[in-house]
Amino acid sequence: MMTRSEQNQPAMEQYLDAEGEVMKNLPSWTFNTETLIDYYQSMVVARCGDQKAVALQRTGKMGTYPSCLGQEAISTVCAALLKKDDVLIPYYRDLPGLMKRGIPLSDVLLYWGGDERGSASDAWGKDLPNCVPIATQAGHAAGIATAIKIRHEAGEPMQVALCALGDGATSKGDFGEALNLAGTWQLPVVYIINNNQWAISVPRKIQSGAPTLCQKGNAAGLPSFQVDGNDVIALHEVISEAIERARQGKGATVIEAITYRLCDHTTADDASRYRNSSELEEAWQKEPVKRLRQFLHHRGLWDEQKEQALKAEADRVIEASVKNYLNTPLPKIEDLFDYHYANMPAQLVQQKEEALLRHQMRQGGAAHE
Amino acid sequence: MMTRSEQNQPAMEQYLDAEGEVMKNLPSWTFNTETLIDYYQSMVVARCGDQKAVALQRTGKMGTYPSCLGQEAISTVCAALLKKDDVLIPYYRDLPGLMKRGIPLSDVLLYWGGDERGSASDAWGKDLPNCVPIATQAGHAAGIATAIKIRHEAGEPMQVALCALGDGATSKGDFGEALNLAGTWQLPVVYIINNNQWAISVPRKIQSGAPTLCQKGNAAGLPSFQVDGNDVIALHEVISEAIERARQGKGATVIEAITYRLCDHTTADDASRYRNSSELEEAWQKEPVKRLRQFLHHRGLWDEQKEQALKAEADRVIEASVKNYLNTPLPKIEDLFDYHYANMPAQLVQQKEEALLRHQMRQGGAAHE
Amino acid sequence: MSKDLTMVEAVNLAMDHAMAADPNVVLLGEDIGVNGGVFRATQGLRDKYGLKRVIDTPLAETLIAGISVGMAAQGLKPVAEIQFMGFIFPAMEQLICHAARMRNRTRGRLSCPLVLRAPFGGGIHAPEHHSESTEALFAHIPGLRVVIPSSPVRAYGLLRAAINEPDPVIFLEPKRIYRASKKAIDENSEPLPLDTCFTLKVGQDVTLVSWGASINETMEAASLLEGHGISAEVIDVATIKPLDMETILASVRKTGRCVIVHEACRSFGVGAEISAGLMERAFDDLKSPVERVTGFDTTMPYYRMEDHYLPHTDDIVRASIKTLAN
Amino acid sequence: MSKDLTMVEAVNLAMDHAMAADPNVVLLGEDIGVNGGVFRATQGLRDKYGLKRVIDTPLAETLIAGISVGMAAQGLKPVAEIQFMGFIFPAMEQLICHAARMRNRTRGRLSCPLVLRAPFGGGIHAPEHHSESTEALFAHIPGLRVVIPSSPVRAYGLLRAAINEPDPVIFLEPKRIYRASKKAIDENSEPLPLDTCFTLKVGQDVTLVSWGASINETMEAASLLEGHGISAEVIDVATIKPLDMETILASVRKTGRCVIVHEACRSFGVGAEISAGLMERAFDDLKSPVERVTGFDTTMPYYRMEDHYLPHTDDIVRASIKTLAN
Ligand SMILES: Cc1ncc(C[n+]2csc(CCOP(=O)(O)OP(=O)(O)O)c2C)c(N)n1
Ligand SMILES: Cc1ncc(C[n+]2csc(CCOP(=O)(O)OP(=O)(O)O)c2C)c(N)n1
Ligand SMILES: [Mg+2]
Ligand SMILES: [Mg+2]
Repeated sequence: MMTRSEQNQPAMEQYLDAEGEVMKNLPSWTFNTETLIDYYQSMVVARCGDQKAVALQRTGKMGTYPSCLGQEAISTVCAALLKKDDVLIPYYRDLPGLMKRGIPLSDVLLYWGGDERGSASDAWGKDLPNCVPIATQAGHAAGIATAIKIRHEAGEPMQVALCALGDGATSKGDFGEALNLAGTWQLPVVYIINNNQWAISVPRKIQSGAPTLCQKGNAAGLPSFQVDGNDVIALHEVISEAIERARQGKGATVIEAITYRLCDHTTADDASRYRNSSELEEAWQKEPVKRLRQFLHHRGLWDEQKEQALKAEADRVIEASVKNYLNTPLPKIEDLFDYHYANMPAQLVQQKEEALLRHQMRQGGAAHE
Repeated sequence: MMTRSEQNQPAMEQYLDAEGEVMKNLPSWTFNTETLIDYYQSMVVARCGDQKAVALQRTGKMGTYPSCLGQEAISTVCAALLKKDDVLIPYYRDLPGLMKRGIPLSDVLLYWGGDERGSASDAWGKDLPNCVPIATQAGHAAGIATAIKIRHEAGEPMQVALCALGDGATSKGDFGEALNLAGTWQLPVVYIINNNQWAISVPRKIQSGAPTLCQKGNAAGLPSFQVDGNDVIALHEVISEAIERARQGKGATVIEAITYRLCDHTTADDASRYRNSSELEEAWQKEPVKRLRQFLHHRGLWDEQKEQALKAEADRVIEASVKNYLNTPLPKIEDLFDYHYANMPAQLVQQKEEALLRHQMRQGGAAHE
Repeated sequence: MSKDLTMVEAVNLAMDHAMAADPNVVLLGEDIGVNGGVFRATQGLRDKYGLKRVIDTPLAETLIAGISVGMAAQGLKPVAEIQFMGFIFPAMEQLICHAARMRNRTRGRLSCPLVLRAPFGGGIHAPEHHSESTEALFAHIPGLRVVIPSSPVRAYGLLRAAINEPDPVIFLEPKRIYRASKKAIDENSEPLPLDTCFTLKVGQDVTLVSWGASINETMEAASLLEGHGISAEVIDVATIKPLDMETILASVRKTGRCVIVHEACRSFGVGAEISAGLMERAFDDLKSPVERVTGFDTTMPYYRMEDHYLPHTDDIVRASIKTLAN
Repeated sequence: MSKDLTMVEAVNLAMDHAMAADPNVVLLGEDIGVNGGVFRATQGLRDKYGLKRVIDTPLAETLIAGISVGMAAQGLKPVAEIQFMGFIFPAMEQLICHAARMRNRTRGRLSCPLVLRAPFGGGIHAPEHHSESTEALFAHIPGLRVVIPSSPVRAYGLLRAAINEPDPVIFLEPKRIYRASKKAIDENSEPLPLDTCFTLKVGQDVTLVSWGASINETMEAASLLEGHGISAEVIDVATIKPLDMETILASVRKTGRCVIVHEACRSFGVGAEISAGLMERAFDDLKSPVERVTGFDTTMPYYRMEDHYLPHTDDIVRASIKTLAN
């Protein structure tokens, strides 16, 4: 029947195969090798930082932590392509992007170490902090893009909002509502779905009956692309085009980046309960860091010596950050109260005193003096 | 770029043009004229009932009421094609469908007259009552379809859930979440979007940037159709196919029925504030009742005499229902309390006594004896 | 210069003045543009300030709250309308998890100066879900403010203050009294404080505490009590969160008696907190237990019976007299 | 035969027995299938009852609540898990507008026998949004029941009762004590009543009222008080809504003193309702004002500081001694 709304399957954009071999003509920017080397270095540093974070958790020095192992390419490329004044609306596996944005690793460790100050430093600019309630940040991104658009129409330069989320997040109504708005108002926003095939224990295929997740963008009349999320060249192409479109006032884009969660969901999870190891092994073959290293090797742009130097540098940077994190003194008890309102209500002033008193009593060890 | 997910525009299914002229070969069921005459009669009775409801509101005998003027075809055909044991999940403009399902008009009047008993009678079967919070019923429909599917897999006959909603409702996250589930679990449910071009004062084009609303189904991998919602033949074709698909265990369908809200949003609204009259006049040319009457006329199946007889019969039925409604005594004060819990909490028992006491005091006119 | 305005007109004027004063103030919501809002609260503002500052949104309350958070985090001051309070629930995740926390979570780096307006309460024979009073749900959330005016003058002054406020405010408008009376509002009125109750009538024998539309019945009860030689003090709480217990305490320490009146259902309502606060801090001054005159612990009934649900003047009078028996 | 079980094992056993007893009981939620739930509450049940009765849903809490309402309206008994209470807010519209109203709205023609389970509360050094206690928000909603167990035995008995209950129940599981201790649970245990508090310790001098994980500190406080020659009665409220004030009243009429303990922030919390209820019905018996020992009116801090937010045993002891000063 002709009335049926049909869906063409998009082909996944890809330039490098799993071995880092070139699959088709490369875009010209890749011949200026700096960008690719920078991507590689950033990804390696991020992976080291990520593994350190896992180690801190394992040794009782940090709380539950969601590793980004395997997703470094997506996060790195997104952050690299944004300008300083653009706004990143990250999700919890965006450690690589945050670092690329110039946010110290120690901030991220502090956050997962249970300290609000991890989202507080100036380095964050106007970027949003981590967002735990899944997909709620999709609405924030649309709102940020709305603010940008309103101000642009009043004469300010156009900025772009870029919002990351997972495959599971695409099932939550917030995401659909935000896409619908982005399409209706032609907002300068890019939504990037980190499709790592799993939402904790729920595999992609029981998360949605849609053959691709990017086609959720079609529901909102948005251009939507699928890209190999482990291929920095393909990512760069698709994401930069989307950012450019947004910056030119041509509206929003939905990108589905295909990747794989090479780790447990978080350090509190044990993926072997629900995922078989052969799938994991296969995914390791396609991972982004090795792929880019091999490409750079082939091109003669990278060697073992450079690798060693990079690792050493990464360790140095990370150790400094970890030290910073571990040496951060506890917040003050007052901090529990001082940041809720610009104008603190009388009640809260009283409760702050109560909290300090409680604490003193406990310090004194006396329960009822 | 090949990676872009492209959307083919569906063509709107249509058999009769605005004048009731046949546009293409009619399906064979239309040659058995009973169904079409029945549709016509039901639509006329529904329209009379609807106009009576508006009149009751205007004369202070009923509360705010949302007329279904112009949407009679969709609601009528949906209800007619469901079997008794199927489940209708209606929206607030489904008066024609409710009547078709055998629910007395007086029930519907009671509901809008501010009386819970309007959704209580056995005539409702397992159908859901009216749903005011927009799009929330989309989740119920998915849940009902889940229940049906679970029981079908345990050996019971397959039933179908059919859920109606408006164009505005497609923007709410609930709808997207429900479609996603319907696609993932292949649920026996049909979603029918009554696209009447307006959500109160918000026109279709600022409700969504998507060229069609049925393509929201594609986001969930669902077959999706657009149909002329003022053409009973096209509706019958598309809806019966969808119901059949669901009944055979082949999953869900999304249908966008194009129609027009010929009335104010509700009796509390004044559409002339935001909608120009030329659009309204144009829409009147396409309305479903006249269209079907002209078709039946052309075929020699209807004449002025039959029309008179039908109107008289409609008036009779409606008057009886209105009388019924107007003569329904007030609920008891106890009713405020008696239906919240199967096992009434002690507190509520106490409060019920308090309410009765309050009432007695007031009746006695004495505030503080 | 002053104008006589109804409450809904005062709400409109407050937004008008706020928009004139600050280009960052942006209105959004369903049907607030051409249609001017289903209660006409935004009437004329789109023509005056343009559709970039008076924005009709798609039908999605989660989204309305979510984009407001995003806009506010970028320094705009969104004033969002939820068409009826009965439709505010999809916004709760955004309000609780983000609006209320953005400042605290970032130690002040980002903040969330949004106002969410919603008409609320019963008594206008509205359809199902159009008459709820669930202010208690928001009052429990740290980081929010909850404000409820009870007159045109307070609607104007409190809404101006809410829009000025650097933190999120839930602004609930008792629609039953949207057009109940006109009051003179000065063109140069100042914002009213968001941290104090208003004493509407001074009295000696019993303190009547209420807010929103019920202030009407409460004031009526106070004059009836006057006829019985009982002098009632009437307090309009106005700002539900943070609660100004000091004003209430001072009054109850004087009168020794208190009746709390609200439309919302009784259990776990705002009245409970006020009563508990009096218990804790005015125990020795209380001559008689604090009474609550409220809606019942039932769903707001459909309109034929809503009158049996809502507290009436005579209920307040009776409860007041009861407190005086001790 | 009886087995020693932790609370989370007792929860598991209750669902197991309920599923065995009634084919209409169906579990649904995120990660409850193969993974057995992030806290393992549904472990083994998918293997035992199949994936048609233990259903992994997409990541969508509004949907989980919405389909549960639909399933329940068709006569199934959905038992849905919300992974953490911090993620329950998208479900509120469905809970408030539908689950709580289906029976009333249809005068009993349809009903909504669902159970929504969610682990809640702080104290396990969890990430942001994983430690909230917002039971008060649900307690205010007519038509719902809110139940909180504080031991393996009560977890089993109350969850069985919740699943049997013909109306919607919010069942909140204090995850801090999910594995705190093992208790013997009889294979043939009966459901426990959903309308009574449990008196865990009889005493004469002061009534301590709490629920959930805080019962631990409350019991500890009671034994410390014993050491000071003070005999405390301890009441586990267990069913927060509907609230069994009778048991609490009887105790406070005896002791004349009451301390309420809860983790949730103080203002507009469940403690307020209990205090207000005592005000109204035990005024003359109270020797001293009812005290509340609670979390502060702040967002639950990230884990480094959560200990400063949570009420401690010594706070309860101090508050109890304070009530005895009068
Ligand atoms: C609203 C909400 N529901 C549930 C959770 C618990 N939760 C945390 S991560 C997660 C899975 C997310 O999957 P996906 O979106 O694919 O992202 P991924 O973790 O795979 O990167 C869940 C269910 C949450 N954080 N928020
Ligand atoms: C969640 C929610 N938000 C807002 C409303 C108020 N409201 C009632 S009908 C309506 C417009 C609905 O438009 P549409 O879905 O197109 O249906 P139509 O009325 O046009 O048939 C709105 C905004 C509501 N009932 N529920
Ligand atoms: Mg994932
Ligand atoms: Mg419409």
